[in-house]
Amino acid sequence: MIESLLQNVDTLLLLLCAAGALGSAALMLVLQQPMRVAMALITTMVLLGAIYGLLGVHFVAAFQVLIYVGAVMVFMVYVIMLLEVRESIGARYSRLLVPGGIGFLVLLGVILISVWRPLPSATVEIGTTAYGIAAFSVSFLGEYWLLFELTSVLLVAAVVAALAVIRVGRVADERRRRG
Amino acid sequence: MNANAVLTAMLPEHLLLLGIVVAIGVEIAGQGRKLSFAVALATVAAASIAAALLALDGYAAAPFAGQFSVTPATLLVKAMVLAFALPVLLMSRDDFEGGEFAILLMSSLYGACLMQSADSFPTLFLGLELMSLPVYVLVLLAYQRPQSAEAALKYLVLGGTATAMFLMGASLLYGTTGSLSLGVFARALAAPDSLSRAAVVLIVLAFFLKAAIVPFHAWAPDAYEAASVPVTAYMATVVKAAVLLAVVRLFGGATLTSPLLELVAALPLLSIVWGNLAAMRQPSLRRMIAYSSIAHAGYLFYALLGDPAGRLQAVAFYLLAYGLLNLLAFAALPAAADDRERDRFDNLRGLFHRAPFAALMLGVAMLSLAGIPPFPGFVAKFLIFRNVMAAGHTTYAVLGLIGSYLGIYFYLRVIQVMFMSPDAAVAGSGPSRPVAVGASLACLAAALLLVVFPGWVIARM
Amino acid sequence: MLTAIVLLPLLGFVLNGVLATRLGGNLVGKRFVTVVGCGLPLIAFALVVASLVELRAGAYAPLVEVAYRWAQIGTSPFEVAFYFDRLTAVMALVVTGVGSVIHVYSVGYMKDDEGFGRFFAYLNLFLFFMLLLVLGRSLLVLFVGWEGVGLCSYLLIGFWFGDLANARAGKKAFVTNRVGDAGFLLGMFLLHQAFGTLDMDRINAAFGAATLPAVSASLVGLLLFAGASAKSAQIPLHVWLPDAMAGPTPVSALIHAATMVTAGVYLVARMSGIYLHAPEASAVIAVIGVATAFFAATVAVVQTDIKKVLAYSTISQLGLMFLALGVGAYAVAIFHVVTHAFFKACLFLGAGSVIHALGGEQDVRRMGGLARRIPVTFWTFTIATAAIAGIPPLAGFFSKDEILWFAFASTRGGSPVLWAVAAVTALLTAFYMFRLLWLTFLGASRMTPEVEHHVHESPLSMTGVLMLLALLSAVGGFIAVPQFLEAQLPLPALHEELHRFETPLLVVSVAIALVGLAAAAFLYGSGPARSDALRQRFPGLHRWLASKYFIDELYERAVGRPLVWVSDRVFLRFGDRAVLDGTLNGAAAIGRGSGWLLGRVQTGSLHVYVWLVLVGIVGSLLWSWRHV
Amino acid sequence: MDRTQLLIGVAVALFSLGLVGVIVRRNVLVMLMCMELMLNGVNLSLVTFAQQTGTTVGAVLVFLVFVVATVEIALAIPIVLLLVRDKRTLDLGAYNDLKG
Amino acid sequence: MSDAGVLNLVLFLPLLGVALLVAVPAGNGALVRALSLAVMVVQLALTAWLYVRFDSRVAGLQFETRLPWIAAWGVSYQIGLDGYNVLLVMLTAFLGPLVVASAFTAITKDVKLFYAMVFAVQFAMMGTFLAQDLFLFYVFWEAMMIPMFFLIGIWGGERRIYATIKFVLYTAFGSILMLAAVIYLVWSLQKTTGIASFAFADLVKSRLPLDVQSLLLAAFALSFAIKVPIVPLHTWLPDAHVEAPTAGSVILAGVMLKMGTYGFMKLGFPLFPDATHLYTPILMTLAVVSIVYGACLALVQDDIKKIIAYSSISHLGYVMLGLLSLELIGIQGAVIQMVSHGLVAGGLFLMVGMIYERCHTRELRAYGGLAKLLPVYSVFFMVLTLASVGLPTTSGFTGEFLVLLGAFRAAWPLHLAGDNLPLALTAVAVTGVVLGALYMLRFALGFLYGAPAAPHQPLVDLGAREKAILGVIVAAVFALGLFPDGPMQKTELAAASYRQLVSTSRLPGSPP
Repeated sequence: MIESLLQNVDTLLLLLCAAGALGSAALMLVLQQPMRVAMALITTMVLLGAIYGLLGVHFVAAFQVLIYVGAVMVFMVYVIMLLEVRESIGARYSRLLVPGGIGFLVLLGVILISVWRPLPSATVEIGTTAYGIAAFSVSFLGEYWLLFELTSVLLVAAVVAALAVIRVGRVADERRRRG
Repeated sequence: MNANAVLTAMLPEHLLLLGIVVAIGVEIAGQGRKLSFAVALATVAAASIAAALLALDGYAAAPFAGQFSVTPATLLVKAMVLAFALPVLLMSRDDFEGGEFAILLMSSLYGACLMQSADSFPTLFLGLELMSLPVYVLVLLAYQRPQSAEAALKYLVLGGTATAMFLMGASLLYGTTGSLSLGVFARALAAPDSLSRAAVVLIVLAFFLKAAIVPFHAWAPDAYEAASVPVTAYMATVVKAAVLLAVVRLFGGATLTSPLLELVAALPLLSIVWGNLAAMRQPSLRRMIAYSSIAHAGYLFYALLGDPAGRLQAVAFYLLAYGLLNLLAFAALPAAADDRERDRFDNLRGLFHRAPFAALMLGVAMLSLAGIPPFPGFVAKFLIFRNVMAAGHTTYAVLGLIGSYLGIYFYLRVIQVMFMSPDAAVAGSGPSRPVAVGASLACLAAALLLVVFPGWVIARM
Repeated sequence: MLTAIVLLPLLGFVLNGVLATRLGGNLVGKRFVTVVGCGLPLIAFALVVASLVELRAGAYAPLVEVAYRWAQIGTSPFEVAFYFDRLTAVMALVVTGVGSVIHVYSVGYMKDDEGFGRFFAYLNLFLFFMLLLVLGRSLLVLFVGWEGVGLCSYLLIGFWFGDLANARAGKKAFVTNRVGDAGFLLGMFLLHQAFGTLDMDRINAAFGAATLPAVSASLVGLLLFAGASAKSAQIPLHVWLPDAMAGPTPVSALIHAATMVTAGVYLVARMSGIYLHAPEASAVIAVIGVATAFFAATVAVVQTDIKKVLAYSTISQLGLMFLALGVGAYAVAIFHVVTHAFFKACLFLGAGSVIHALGGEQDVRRMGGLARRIPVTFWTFTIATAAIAGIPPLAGFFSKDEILWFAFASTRGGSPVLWAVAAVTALLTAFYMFRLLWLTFLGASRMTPEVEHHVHESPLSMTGVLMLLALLSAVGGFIAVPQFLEAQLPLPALHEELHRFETPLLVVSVAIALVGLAAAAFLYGSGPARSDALRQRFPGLHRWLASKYFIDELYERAVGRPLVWVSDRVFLRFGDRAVLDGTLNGAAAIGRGSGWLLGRVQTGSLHVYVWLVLVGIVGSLLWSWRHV
Repeated sequence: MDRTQLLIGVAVALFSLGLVGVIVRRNVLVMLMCMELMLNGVNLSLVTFAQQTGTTVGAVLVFLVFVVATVEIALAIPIVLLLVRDKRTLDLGAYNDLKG
Repeated sequence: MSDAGVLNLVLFLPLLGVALLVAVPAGNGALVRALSLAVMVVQLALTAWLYVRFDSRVAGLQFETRLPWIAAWGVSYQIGLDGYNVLLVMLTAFLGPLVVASAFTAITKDVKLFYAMVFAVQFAMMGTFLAQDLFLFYVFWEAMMIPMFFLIGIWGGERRIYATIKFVLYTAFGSILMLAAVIYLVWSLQKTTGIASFAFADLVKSRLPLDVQSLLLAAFALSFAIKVPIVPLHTWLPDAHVEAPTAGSVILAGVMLKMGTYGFMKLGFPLFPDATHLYTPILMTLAVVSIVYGACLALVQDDIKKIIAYSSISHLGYVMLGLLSLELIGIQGAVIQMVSHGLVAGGLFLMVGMIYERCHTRELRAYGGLAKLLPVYSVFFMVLTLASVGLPTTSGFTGEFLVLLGAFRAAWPLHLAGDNLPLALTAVAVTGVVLGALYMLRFALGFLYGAPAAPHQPLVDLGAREKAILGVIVAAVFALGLFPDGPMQKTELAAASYRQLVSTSRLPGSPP
């Protein structure tokens, strides 16, 4: 195994990114401050993006960084900062820490055992893109444009939903003010 | 793919989309909720009728090869699911200010319809999410109490978990076959390797969670209780129907074999028993119905044990009976000043003397849900267990029936409360709801049809 | 015509029962009741006589009359048919004859009773069932009558329903009879199983046939006898009869002396075809009969209630009849039935007259010296007493003597032992009857002044009847019943070598009667002193007899209380409540409890919910490895 | 072990970590982030398999997952705000009014 | 209208009655009562007409109607009269008006709902008897439970909720397993013979191995035995009877308990003859146990309704005994005993109801000397008591006598062949005659005799309505006791066919 790594530095990078992603993911469970957890998550996401890049699906990597880190996590961080002031540092873990931990180990073991043995042997070629952004876009807008359309419907619904929640909050506030 | 097919095949979906757009327009124009309510009603009715007509016309097409296809059966199913939404709308009329309800309902229905004709995992996935996401919000819409938010969060988190499980399973399938078409799943059912099995199991469990099968049921009671009555009705009927029908579509023509067989038999059986037992002590109708719906999900999944040819018929008929009577119950539920107090059994005591009609409707609903003849629930249950037994799973059938026996008590308890208990010092009763009453009458008529001509209905499914 | 005989009393019942009771609002008065109640039985009597004439005209070929078909199941018909032959004739005459006169007597006896109409309705109903019993061709019809008379007995014993004791007595009578009926039913079933019919003539014929049927005659015989012994108050089912005296005296006379209680005798005689082939059963009957006779007589010796004495004497006499049946002398038994009907009816009615005169007093210790006050009653009573005691040439003498003789010499199980016991019984009979006579009518008066004040002789309707019956008791012995029945119920053959004993035994039995008379005279002729002294001498024996051998107490302890205890403690409290309902409620509790438990799982914490999901996933995945 | 196994292993691990994170962490926001982590795991496996099988549909699904994940957060955050406004805390343990 | 049409009318008339009731204004109690009575009387008249038209020489169905209902499974709406059900249908129709009339003064709360429920239960019971299709039968069989649940639960006594829930859950448990058996039976019929049908006529074509037959019969028997009820499945009965309103008790004792025995006769035994032979010793023993056990319990009850309730258990034990004897006489006796018990127990419950209306207590101790206080009442009561005791000339005797005779006739040959159990059981059953007298006369003793005592005095004796009700019943009791031939002719062929069906083996491979 070692020499195979030495043969291919990309593999080493892949390993490092994977390890890093895992590590920071694990950190998410132990860190106290939500902000730090967010940072760990962002790290994981970035490293995953790197992996995608190494695998050659650069556009996915790009979207990973843009949407997740750029949009979602920024939003999240913003909320955290918004609420952090109110948030008293409460207990870190729920009562189910031990059962959860055990469950985690068993689950991981079980899935890995189920997955690894029969995994198709053909190994992923790094860097050799199966298809470029162009091919992808063509197929996405060609073969799969239905999905594209549906996504838009989904987003519309999501927007309305989000607005609805906001409105509900406002109504609730008014009601509270009225007592 | 020709535009004509796209237009016709997706007609119900298109109509819904149109409705959504119009409703949004109305909303932006600030034309009050009455209008959006009318729009939604018209849209859903139109969509349902369109689907039904197409189905009767025997229309079948696959406008998006491998993604989306319709057959008369799927159209009929869509018609049914959409029809369920009509009473929900009718009874919602007095509960919501603002038009979001209509929009969210329609988009959720869009997803529900989409699931029924999905041919690939991405489509199915989108349908699932499109159906679920609005419901998370619907739960806390008409926000009466902080608990609604709590329930919504619980529902959302568990729903998200289900999504993740579903995707993980799909991706594993994808890895073994390199394809994401639904057919893969049916083929993988019999696969000997643990990878495919893991994939299949994860997907099935995701649907278990959506349909609230023990031990993935925990969200249901809280969500049902905290949601306002129409939304509870929606979750109990439309959502459940959509999920189950999608599952039937997913399983396709495959017969279950061990080990999946036991999985699909044992967990539903467990939820039959669990739901029926836990329902006994519930203080309010909604929470009780939640547990009863857990049990009913069990019966519905039982249908998968039967011969593939009969599955859709059994599930569809069962959903018809179950949905109609659930809607009947919720529509008949008398109004109260406070949504929370509306369905507490303490307030339903002696209801027969205050509101005989409502009491009788609820009584009929309860008896039918209990599966006592001559009410439609019985024929439906009979159909399912008949298939199970015909497939040779006698033991499971008997156990399931015994489990269903446990359910009789708590339904009767409702009747006992309404008819045989001393009248309650009733809180301020709300305005009379003619529209809702109309809805319940419609459901009653439909149920009556099922009682008198079950054969006719079954023959058409 | 036979049908008419049966239906006439029924008509009377309906008329009186509807019109003369509260049911119909007392539409008619006592006169109507009297006419209907007494008239119809008399007409029935006339019809019986007419039937007898017809029978005779037909050279005694039995008359059969089918009323209607009760049921037809498969190949076995159940018909309501009436059958009239010599035996029937005798019984029917007694029933309608004695029955009618007792009706007449009742008119006077009951005239002040508010339930006058009801009483006559019941009496007519009784006659109806009794005639059904006697005239019925098949055991089924007989059984209907059998149960029916039991019912009437029940109703009439409890006639004065204000007093719970009467009702208890009635219930006791009914239930005791039911015990016998159970055996009776089994016997009927066995016969029907064997012959496919219940017609008694057919069954007798079948047993008479050359090839014996494949059913044990003794078994059938014993089962039927179980019924008979209950109806005729034989050990061990005799307990009801003494209590039955709670009813009005005419009832005691008619039902519990003259007619109903002899139904058992009639049944055995009627089914003699079976008993001829059932020596074991016959032996049992003989022994039980004689034992009952002796036992009852001993008890009667110490009774102080005038009706109780008569009741036990009835039991004793019935015992003698069964003795006769047991030794195959069926005709003789019937003969004794007839004579007994005469003098025992007379005695009871006389006793009734006494009670009537004393305004309800029944205890002989508070009587005495009535002879001069109510002479008619006294003389008739005396005649009847002499008759039952067996003083020649009165009726009782002939029948009883024949019974003794056949008990001694019959080839069908007669034996000196039986004779000896029977003889002692006869002695006791004579003794206690004369004792009764003395205590009641002779000696000094022991009545309370106010009772004494209005002692009066009964009206003619009663005394007339008494005189008629006294006459019959006197001359009834000359009615040659055995000879009349000979053709149908031949007397058993006798042991040749015993013929020489006939005359001596005759003398002995006369002597016995006189000894009894003498003993009674000696003990009671001059005040109570001697009898009291005797009682002091044997207190234990007296208690033993006075309390009827404690048999009632025995039954109560051995049957009554255990039954109730088991039903209440074992079946109801333990079985029903503890075990069965306990299980149910337990199951229900488990259901509710588990419901509560499952509710507890729903903690409301999202962590738990997701953890459940995790567990579900792990479990399912593990399961999915099954035969990979 | 080849790279597929490695990457799938990582994907599964992320999925599991996310799931268990939802169970063990009290802070609502952390919990939401853990849900994101699950989806990231899914994405990784999808991409890996897409590469391995040389098909695009996997990648397409990845995009849909992006969208849905975003939407989920976009809906979850306002709900959480509602809760916080009412409960004055982010501690999930406090949100258990509905039970039984 | 054709006779078949009339039969359908008879069946659906009660539903029509419900519709009419809905139309009547709730306040108008008098109109409601009159209407209900009228409907019931019409039903009785039509039924009587059919009873007369019923040809006792024809074996099998008469006035049959058969329409496809759920064609896909071979379920059809098939009703008709045959020897099995003709008497019971007559009985049901006969009791209908009496039940309605008996409630005129007793029921003052929710009158409309009450009569609607009475109609509903009447409809369901009629349907159960008339149904010739297993699915239809099951539907009616279960549906019967619901109105009963209301009748007891709304108009019952203090512990009515407990009683009615117990009743429903008890009976429902039986029917659930029966449902499983039904499904399995029909499916296996389809599998083996290719016939997809629920019609009784087709079901007897089934060929099942012994073990399957045993299981299915067990399921059916459980359901039927609970309804009968056979000890030890009887504990729901006393509670239900005690708490139910008079009308409920009458319906329950008069008709519903016969459902169980009817089910055994029409379905349970004929469908699974081999299993029946296997079970006969057990079932017969239980039947006799019921006779004795019920009698013993009736002996120690202080609640007059419970006395009658337990006596019902005892009397229906005879029915089972007769059915199991497989002897024509016994079977006929069983049928008559069913009807007789319907009349007698129904009548007794009516009388208890009447006294309860006057005194508002069911404690036997509270009463005494009613013969003086209520002479007319006492006469009727005595007649019914004696009928219950099985005194000749009453219907009770006809039933008991024939049953016992049949049982004995069947048992004796077995005894000769060395199997003594049936004979022993028959003997024990005969002792039931004694116990019967014991408890009923104890009842009468405490009730009618002794010093006059009643919680509410002065008491008014029976009115015209009550006299009419009881008079009709008493007349029927005597008619059935004195002239049972006519009715039995109508059932004779059915009894024969039942016997024939149960005595022919139907294992796989046995000739059709």
